[in-house]
Amino acid sequence: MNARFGLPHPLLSFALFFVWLMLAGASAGYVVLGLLLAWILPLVTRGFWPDTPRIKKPWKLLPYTLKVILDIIIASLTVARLVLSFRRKPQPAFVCYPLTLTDPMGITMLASTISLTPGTVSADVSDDHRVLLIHAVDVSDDQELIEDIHDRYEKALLEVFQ
Amino acid sequence: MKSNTLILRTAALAIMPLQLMFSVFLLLRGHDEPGGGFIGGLVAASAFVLYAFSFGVGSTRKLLRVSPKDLLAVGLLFGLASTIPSLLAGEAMLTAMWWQLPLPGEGYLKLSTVLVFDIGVYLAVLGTLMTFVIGLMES
Amino acid sequence: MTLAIELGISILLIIGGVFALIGAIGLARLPDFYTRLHGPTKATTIGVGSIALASFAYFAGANASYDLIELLIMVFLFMTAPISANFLAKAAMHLKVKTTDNTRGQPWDQ
Amino acid sequence: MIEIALKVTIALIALAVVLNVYRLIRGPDATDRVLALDTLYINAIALILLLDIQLDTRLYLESALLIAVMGFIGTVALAKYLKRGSVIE
Repeated sequence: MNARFGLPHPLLSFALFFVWLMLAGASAGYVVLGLLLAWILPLVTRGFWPDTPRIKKPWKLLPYTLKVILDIIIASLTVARLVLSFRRKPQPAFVCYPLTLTDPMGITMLASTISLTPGTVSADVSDDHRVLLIHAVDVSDDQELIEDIHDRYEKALLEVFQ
Repeated sequence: MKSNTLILRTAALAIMPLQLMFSVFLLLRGHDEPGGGFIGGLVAASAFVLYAFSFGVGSTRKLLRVSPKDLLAVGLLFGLASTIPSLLAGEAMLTAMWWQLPLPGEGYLKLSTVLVFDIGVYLAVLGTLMTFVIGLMES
Repeated sequence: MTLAIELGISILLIIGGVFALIGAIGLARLPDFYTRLHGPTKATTIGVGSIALASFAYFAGANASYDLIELLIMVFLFMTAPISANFLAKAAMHLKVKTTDNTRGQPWDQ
Repeated sequence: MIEIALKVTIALIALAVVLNVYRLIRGPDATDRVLALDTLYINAIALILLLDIQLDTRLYLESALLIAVMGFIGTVALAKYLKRGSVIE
């Protein structure tokens, strides 16, 4: 495809077009305009994004998203129980999580997932992008938490990005 | 201090195009519903501000391509240009003029001097805010 | 609107309100900043998400208008909430905000 | 039925806002206050959505999205300010 006028980020273009339809509705003029914008915006801003996301298998994101949505609902219930239980004091902890993902987009998605799922908020990424600092609100075994996150989320994300 | 902004950078990648889309949407629906050039320009400026947070001032200047002051000037010119059709038609200045172009399918593409004026406001607001922000960054 | 849809919307609304309130209670009574961070990121986000869903269902059911802006609000909130939480945690670590006594592990300071 | 649910929800959110304001005033750290502000704007979005249902109009939806966009930028700017002492380096 022609490098100057092609689609530098087809996924981004698709997402933009979808968002435009969500905003404006599907009348004829707006659809044409949305297609134009979805084509032009990535083209104009291309080259200013140093780290282009490389999503290899986008279709694998769908089951992942569904799983995360389920976990978010469970997460809220966990937080609710924690907040409303007056008797027990929670046992917070900082946990260092060793990353196997290398893609920046993947790390960001993993961090966001961790923040939205039960009892954990990702606080920081180390400078060499190898370790993620997680604050867990109520955890008794660090190793168990690390393995849990690895099995539930990171494996699925590794499949998407590699 | 070079800080580690990996998460903000990738988030800005995802959020900024969304904001630009939203700003164009607000600009275009401004005729008879809430929205318009001013708030559209504000959202567009916020997108560039987010970019500036994560990538610094130099790349923001490059992303804008033109100096923000030029944007401001072009916006004012657009505002001025929107007065010309009504003057040519012998009406009072800034009287709204409307054209309707039939589209394939049903519906009309509504063109008006109001839209031109709105685009002017959009560019002027974007230019003003970016002049502020870039000035603050570089001071 | 049928009774089932009305019931569904009402339940979504109440769930949303309860979760938003739980987030606020968490913000008000948990012991230190890092634990307080958990309430707003999870409970409040899902509460508002639920209310947005209820609003979408209401307008779809009441006058069959399928604007998807509510869903966009939801997506946007779910995208941004973890990022603001991450940023606030970083700022707190930089300012060396106190943790509760029984916290295991150490925050970093980069 | 929706009307009752709506009133109850508005009351719940209002209570949540009061608790947020309590945290906003009480502090103790600047980050707590920023967190309280962050939660406040999210609750404001909820109130706008509820107002939309109450008045049976879709006029205010864009403003809800607008608050979401601007509030996020504001929180990021405040957090950056707390961390760095300046908003942009």
